Amino acid sequence: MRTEKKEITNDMFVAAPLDSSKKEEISGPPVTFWKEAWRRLRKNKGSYFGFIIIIVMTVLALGGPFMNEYTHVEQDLMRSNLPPLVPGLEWLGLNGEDVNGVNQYENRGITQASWFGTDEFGRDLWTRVWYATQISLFIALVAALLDLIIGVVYGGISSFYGGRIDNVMQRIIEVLMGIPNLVVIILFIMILEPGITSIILAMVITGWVGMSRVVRGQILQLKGQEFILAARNLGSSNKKIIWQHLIPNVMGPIIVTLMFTIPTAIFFEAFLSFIGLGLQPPLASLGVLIEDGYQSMRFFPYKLIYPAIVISAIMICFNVLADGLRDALDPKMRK
Amino acid sequence: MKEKVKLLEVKNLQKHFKIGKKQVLKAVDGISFDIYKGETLGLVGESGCGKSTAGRTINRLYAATSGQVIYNGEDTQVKKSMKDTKEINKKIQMIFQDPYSSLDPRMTVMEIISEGISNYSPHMGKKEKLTKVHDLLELVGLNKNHANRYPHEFSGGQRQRIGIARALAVEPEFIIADEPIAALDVSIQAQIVNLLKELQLDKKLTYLFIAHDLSMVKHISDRIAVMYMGNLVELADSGELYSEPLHPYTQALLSAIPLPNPEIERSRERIILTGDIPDPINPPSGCRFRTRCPVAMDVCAKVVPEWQEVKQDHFVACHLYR
Amino acid sequence: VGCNFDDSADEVDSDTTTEDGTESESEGVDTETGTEQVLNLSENSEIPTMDSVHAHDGVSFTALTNTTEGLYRLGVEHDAVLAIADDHQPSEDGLVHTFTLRDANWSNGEPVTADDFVYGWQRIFEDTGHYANMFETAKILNATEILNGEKSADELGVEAIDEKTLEVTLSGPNPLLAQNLTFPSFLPQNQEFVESQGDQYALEASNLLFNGPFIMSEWKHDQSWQYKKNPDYWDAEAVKLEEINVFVVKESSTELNLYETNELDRVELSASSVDQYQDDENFSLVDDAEIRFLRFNHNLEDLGNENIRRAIDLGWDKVAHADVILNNGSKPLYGLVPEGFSTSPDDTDFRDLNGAFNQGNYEEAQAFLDEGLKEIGKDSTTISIMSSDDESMMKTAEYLKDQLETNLSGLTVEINVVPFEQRLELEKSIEYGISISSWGPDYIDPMTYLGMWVTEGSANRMGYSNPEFDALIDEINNEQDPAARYEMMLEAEKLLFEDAAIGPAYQVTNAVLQRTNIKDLAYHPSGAEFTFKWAYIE
Amino acid sequence: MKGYIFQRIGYMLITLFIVISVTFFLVKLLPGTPFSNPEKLSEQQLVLMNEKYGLDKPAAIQYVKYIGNLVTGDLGLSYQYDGRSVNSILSSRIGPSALIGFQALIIGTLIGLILGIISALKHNSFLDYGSVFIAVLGMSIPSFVFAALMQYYIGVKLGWLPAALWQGYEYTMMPSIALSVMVVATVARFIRTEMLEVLGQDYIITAKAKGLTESAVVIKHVIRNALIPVVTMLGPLAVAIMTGTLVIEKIFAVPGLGEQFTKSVLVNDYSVIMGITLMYSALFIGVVFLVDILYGMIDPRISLKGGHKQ
Amino acid sequence: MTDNILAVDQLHVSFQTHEGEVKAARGISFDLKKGETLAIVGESGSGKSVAAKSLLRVLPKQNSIIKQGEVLYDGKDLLKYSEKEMQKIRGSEISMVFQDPMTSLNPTMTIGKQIMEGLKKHQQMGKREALKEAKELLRLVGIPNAEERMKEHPHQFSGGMRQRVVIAIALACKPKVLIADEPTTALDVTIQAQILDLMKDLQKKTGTAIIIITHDLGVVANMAQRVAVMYAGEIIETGTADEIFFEPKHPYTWGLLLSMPKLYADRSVPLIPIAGTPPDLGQLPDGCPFAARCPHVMKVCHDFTPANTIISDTHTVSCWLEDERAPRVDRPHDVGGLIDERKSKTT
Ligand SMILES: Nc1ncnc2c1ncn2[C@@H]1O[C@H](COP(=O)(O)OP(=O)(O)OP(=O)(O)O)[C@@H](O)[C@H]1O
Ligand SMILES: Nc1ncnc2c1ncn2[C@@H]1O[C@H](COP(=O)(O)OP(=O)(O)OP(=O)(O)O)[C@@H](O)[C@H]1O
Ligand SMILES: [Mg+2]
Ligand SMILES: [Mg+2]
Repeated sequence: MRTEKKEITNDMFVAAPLDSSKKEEISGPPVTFWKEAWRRLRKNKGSYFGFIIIIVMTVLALGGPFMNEYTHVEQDLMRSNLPPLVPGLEWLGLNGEDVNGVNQYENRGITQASWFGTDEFGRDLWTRVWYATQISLFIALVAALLDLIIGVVYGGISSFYGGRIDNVMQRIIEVLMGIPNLVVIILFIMILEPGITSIILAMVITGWVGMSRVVRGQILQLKGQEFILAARNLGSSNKKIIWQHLIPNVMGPIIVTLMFTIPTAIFFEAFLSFIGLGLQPPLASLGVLIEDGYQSMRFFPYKLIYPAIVISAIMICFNVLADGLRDALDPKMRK
Repeated sequence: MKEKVKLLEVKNLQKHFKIGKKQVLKAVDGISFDIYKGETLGLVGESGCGKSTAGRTINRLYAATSGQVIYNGEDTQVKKSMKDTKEINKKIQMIFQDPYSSLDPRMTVMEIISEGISNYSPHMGKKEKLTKVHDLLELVGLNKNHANRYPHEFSGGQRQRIGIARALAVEPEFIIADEPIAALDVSIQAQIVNLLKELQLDKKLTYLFIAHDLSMVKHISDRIAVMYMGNLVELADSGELYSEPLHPYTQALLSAIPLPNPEIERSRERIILTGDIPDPINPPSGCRFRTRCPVAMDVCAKVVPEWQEVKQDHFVACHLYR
Repeated sequence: VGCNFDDSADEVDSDTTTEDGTESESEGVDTETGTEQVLNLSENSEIPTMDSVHAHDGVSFTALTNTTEGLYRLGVEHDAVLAIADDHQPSEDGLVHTFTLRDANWSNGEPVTADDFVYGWQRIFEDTGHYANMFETAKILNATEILNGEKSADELGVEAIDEKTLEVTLSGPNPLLAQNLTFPSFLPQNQEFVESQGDQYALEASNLLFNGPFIMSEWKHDQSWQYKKNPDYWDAEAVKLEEINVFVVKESSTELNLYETNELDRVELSASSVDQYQDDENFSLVDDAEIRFLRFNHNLEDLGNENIRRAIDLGWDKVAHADVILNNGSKPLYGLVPEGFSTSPDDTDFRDLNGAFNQGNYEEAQAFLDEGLKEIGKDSTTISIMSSDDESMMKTAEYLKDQLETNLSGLTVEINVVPFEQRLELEKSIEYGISISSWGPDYIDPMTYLGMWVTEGSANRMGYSNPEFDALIDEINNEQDPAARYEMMLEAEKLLFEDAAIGPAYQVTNAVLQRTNIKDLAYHPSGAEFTFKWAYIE
Repeated sequence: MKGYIFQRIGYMLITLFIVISVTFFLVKLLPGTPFSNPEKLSEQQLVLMNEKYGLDKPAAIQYVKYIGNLVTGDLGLSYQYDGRSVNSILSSRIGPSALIGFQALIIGTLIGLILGIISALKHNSFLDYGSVFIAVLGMSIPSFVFAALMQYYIGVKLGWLPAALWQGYEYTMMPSIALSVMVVATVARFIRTEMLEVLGQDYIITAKAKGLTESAVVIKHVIRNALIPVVTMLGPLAVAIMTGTLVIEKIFAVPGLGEQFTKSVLVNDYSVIMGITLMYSALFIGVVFLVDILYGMIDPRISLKGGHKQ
Repeated sequence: MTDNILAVDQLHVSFQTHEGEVKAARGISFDLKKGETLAIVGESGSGKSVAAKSLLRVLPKQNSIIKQGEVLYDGKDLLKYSEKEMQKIRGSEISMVFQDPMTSLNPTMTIGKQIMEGLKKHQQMGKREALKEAKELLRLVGIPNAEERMKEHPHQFSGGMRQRVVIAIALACKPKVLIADEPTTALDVTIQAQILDLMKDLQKKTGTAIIIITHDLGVVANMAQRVAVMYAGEIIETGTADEIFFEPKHPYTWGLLLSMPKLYADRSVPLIPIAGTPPDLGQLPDGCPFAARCPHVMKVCHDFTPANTIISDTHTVSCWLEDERAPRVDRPHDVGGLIDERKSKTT
């Protein structure tokens, strides 16, 4: 079929030169592990979509509060409890009408629209939702990073040195795991007084254990791999082995774990807000907004809906992204 | 016959692993042999018999439980200054079995090969290093511009060559090759074996070649040692071992190899061993092979057979040859 | 360990309550009108204790006063009405009061005697009851000394003359005695029964004795409790309700849902639900006597300055705060004694008589602030507002911060939210800038608000001290003539505001959904929250 | 096996002891005292109260005394509920929590299993995407939002189930369902991954090559092997449920442990905090222990003999 | 042709992957006679397992497609069978043994149950009957103490024993065809010898036809009467064992033979490896897939797929060298060296 164009001619039956060097050639530019993983991630539509949404959300969290003239603290009781109004999107229900169908903007003669509506203080919810997202992300990110640092150091030391050190360190972890983290977190928040720092610290107190276990498991596995033996054999110091071989190779699972920790932390913060251990006003996280919205969800559903959508979207996206990353970074998937 | 100079002496080497609290796995349990300069010593045995452990212990990747490894007249197992340790480390290099796990997936070929160079000659310039890596790549039949690629871009045989280049980078005298071809296809195995042989001539290398594929071992080795459950059972010149195997295990092993020749196979009488390799944690008493040995005697269960030179350069551990 | 729903318990919501039970014959149906005389309510906490000696909160007080009766009880109009006491005779000098008890029985058939009162009252001191200070307030002889450990409990000024005659001696004349005696701390206890129960006393419905209009027929801890009409009550005729069920529900939105599914007959609305229900026929605003105000820490350099305090008091929009933020009918407060709480002997409201203090515009406020700052030699100052983690208080704090910072230049505000317990702790030790505080009356007289501000008073908690004020309070306490006393109380409040000692915020009103057919359900500003005795369903 | 169990129980007791000790001193660090509540308590009274509850003694002595009582099974008296023993509070509260927790676990696991299995068997189909979507959604909506919506729509609008309270069996349904959402999500995702993993194994092809029907392969070979690792999830799930009960109980007015815990922390009811912490830890450690034993029993590859896992 | 129990014709199988279509089998044709042993040899990734699995249709459903071809079993095309009919064939008519005994047994089911499953299904045996039969089978494959060991789980067995169990399972219903996909690759030589011996033994007893897949030419020589050599998804040469070993026609087959060390040959003779690596089945070049590695490559090889040339009744090869226009290329001397070895050998 594909040969139809050409005829088989007699002169084709002569020895063709066999270029042995050509056979070892690899076409295309060198592909680093990360590039390869990135390429695989891009192929996974769900995860890639999640990734894009996370980027968009992050941008909105950082930039959203500046997209209108309101600030997240500025109060204006004249504008209190305005339903969402987006000029041009009235048909979507964003028409400034409350649940009774009264257009509050017309009713009060207000012309300035609030896209997500306003709260009882007349603060613009668009601004507040994104500002809250920023805070939630910040809390989650810092908590996850602290988890990471402690977890990597602890898990790394435990597994790298092994033997008795490992044994003792693992016993300690076992005890830590026996403490219901909820109890510890609540007690710590109470002791440290509610606030960003204490929420983060409280979450980290038990949170790092998971990361350390991941790191330990990975390093134990890596330690048995022949390239580590090879490095030893080539006279590389422990320091070099840790930094050049172990750390880059555990990065994958660490990132995946991190991606799962972030949404969990966001969720936990929301949970803490709900049971009244949240942030100090006027700081607001998504959890605080949802808690607030929950109280008035009957009459002002939009106060609940927007932060709830944002938190759910963040959760979904991080989870999907983490799933995708796990596949993309999985050595089993490599040829 | 060329002059034999002992490069490495292994004396009663033992390596025991602790399993759990009480149990001990005697992976290598007192093996002794010499390796001469420029030769290839093949080490064969079934999976789990302790070949890799022996290799790694000789290379001090594992600390020996007891015994000596004398390299060029120096005992490598005793504590030494950093400098001396480095010096010996440099001279003994290793090639690994699994071409996938033996290269760090996060490093370029350049980084992998130059790792040893920068450890042992930290002052070497960048350019110099690059030339050296390029030379090495060409030496093992790869391309210069492979240097900035990552392991996952290569096939198994190519990776194995990268592994060889890495070992050669520090200019060793002695190479322990731990089943370097086991994971490769037949057509590729020959590439690697030929490469190793060429390099040996070129660089005057000495090999300890570990394998379970007897035909390949025979092809590459001057002498062959056969191992069974942590012990050496026989050691002889490779020709002699094949033509005149003494230990019943060696005999069985040889007869078990299927030959790529239907005619021979049709007529061949085989010694088929019954039973499986016993649990290494609770090995049989006396001679460890006795549970599968077709000619086992009463004494085999009681007395551990001695490692003895029954003929010139032919060692065996069996009660049959006392 | 069961699942805690007792199957033998009557189903509350069913229409068939009549078939069940042996305790009451007419079972919930008012024979005249045919309507079920059952009331379903909620509380947001379990009854902390049913021992009148230890009771210290509204839930316990309500449960106690409806099942146990003392000398007096609060009437529908929050007036003191005789209860177990049939007669009350004060002596000439007002120091000795003789009570004659009527024939009433405990639920075990034992008669209620004067000894029961003596026992119950003395036990408060022996057992470190929380509200022993009510005896001080009531001026019962030796109460202060006993509290200070100088005298023993049996020296308290109360004595059983005979089985039905109780003599109470005061340390000074007390025109409010009847009012004070309605407080649950003054309930009787049957010594024999209490002692026979030992540790177990008051832990379960079965470890209790009742002599009031209702008995507690069931107490499922943390979950619900039930009152049934007490057939042996001396005034049983007046009692119309047959059964009252109270459920523990902590979320206000859940309460509302239960109201909508007819499981509750009365709920208090949170601010955000008011808009939805304000046109409902069952909606009403019920005044409370609780006030919210700013406690200023007078020990601080800035807040110790009268001008700065006044500037803060003037510097925010209390009307908008009450109307928009609270949105539940609460009224801005410009004084200390809330509106509708107390009337003078000539029947004018205290608030009307004294008017509003500290009203003005923001320019004036700024002027005061500038003045004050000059006096302390600063151009600006940062104050911190402490609030407990209560929803409405946090909102007040947020609003205040924004208002003060926008309306007054030179003032920066920080918010410090702490758990309720900690707020009290910090208030006691006066470690705060401004604390958003609340105060509910212990008895119905302006003095319950005014008396606390004397120097070193145990409820002062802000370092306020004005000798003139102290002297005036002392005088009030010794004044017998109601009119003169009232005058002095008005004067005392004025003095307080001349000092701008506190910053009143608002007077609490509750937005309530209560089915309209519920009548005469008394909701009291102090002590017990409800009296069910006269309530009925139409 | 016996040796192993004893060793584990030993570890558990040590862990529990450490938990108790740490909490004991943590609790002392809580701001405020248990008695600040009644605003009107005088100094003298406070002194008397502290004396009565032994809070006037140094922490170390209180600790020794507490541990002493604990050994005899006495958890002390509650501060907020005058005179009630912590034992009685716990015993009345554990029932509801356990019931809804247990029901949530059962409902959630069952639905999660079904979703996960369908999703794995119909890999990359719409059923799969649908199940995954439900699972991810279940993990992404805060449980209190979900509970509130359920209460309003199912309880109030539709009136299918009681909106709240704790008056009979039907009252347990909504809290259990609300709580089970997260269980469904977790189990479904986990099962799906495990199933896919198992489906790719050689022994599944071996089973197919025996000529077994598809359903026989799935039931006898796939599900069983995929389910074994699910047991390991019971521990984390129990913890998640514990966290969940805190809000669910509050919303549905269920007289359970979680709800009590927050309250006790807020009012500094030391002895109740301690009691609940003890309870939670014991429960949690117990679950982990049981899971290990169970795992050892249902997975033939693991032997618990000789004091270590092989 | 009538004694063909199995005839595969022009089988094409592809996988849908992220990287595009992988053509794992490209027009495979071979046949199997009753009671004989056919070996399929080839490098890793040449499509041996795919070919075997597609006979039984046990390829992963999600991404594999059998594009065309026929698998005639007893004259009937298995590819046209419904899933239900296929289930009747699997295990009872055709059964399969996989490479890795460690993973091809269900770790959570007792050995006994796993053996009995097939018996119950195909032979409609009751429990007791099946139990007895299973014991018998275990004894047959040389597992002592069968009664006890039936109750054990796979992890309690060594590799060699597991492979025996797998063989017992495969042989349980006395199938007409046994497909063994690298049954000994994961095992040690001494154990391999046991297993191969066992298979031959059983074949003698039951008359089962065997397709053995391997890359070890030694195993081929030991077991097979006929051989098919696979390269890059195609069968490039088939013939009897003697034909393939002593008169191979395809340069790839030469290469395979040359790159193997001869146990009884002089070690100074260097091995002759095949240069380069096999092509990626996702991006196959035009023409002969071996062209890039072939020492005798011609221009035509790069552009045109060689046709199948019939050398003898039993011997076919796909190579342009067999074309009459091609220059004559001698089989490398050393391949014939095998024959010398045959002569020199004594033992
Ligand atoms: N680090 C270790 N800890 C404990 N036991 C080990 C360790 N390394 C090897 N062993 C055990 O020691 C024995 C010998 O192992 P070794 O890897 O040396 O065998 P081998 O002959 O190289 O086998 P193979 O051919 O499979 O590579 C085995 O039973 C193995 O399980
Ligand atoms: N499930 C699958 N999905 C995608 N590609 C597959 C799948 N199974 C096999 N392949 C591809 O098909 C080709 C042939 O694979 P196959 O397993 O048949 O090789 P083989 O000859 O059996 O090799 P080996 O000797 O390694 O077992 C390989 O390139 C492989 O990547
Ligand atoms: Mg090895
Ligand atoms: Mg294969």
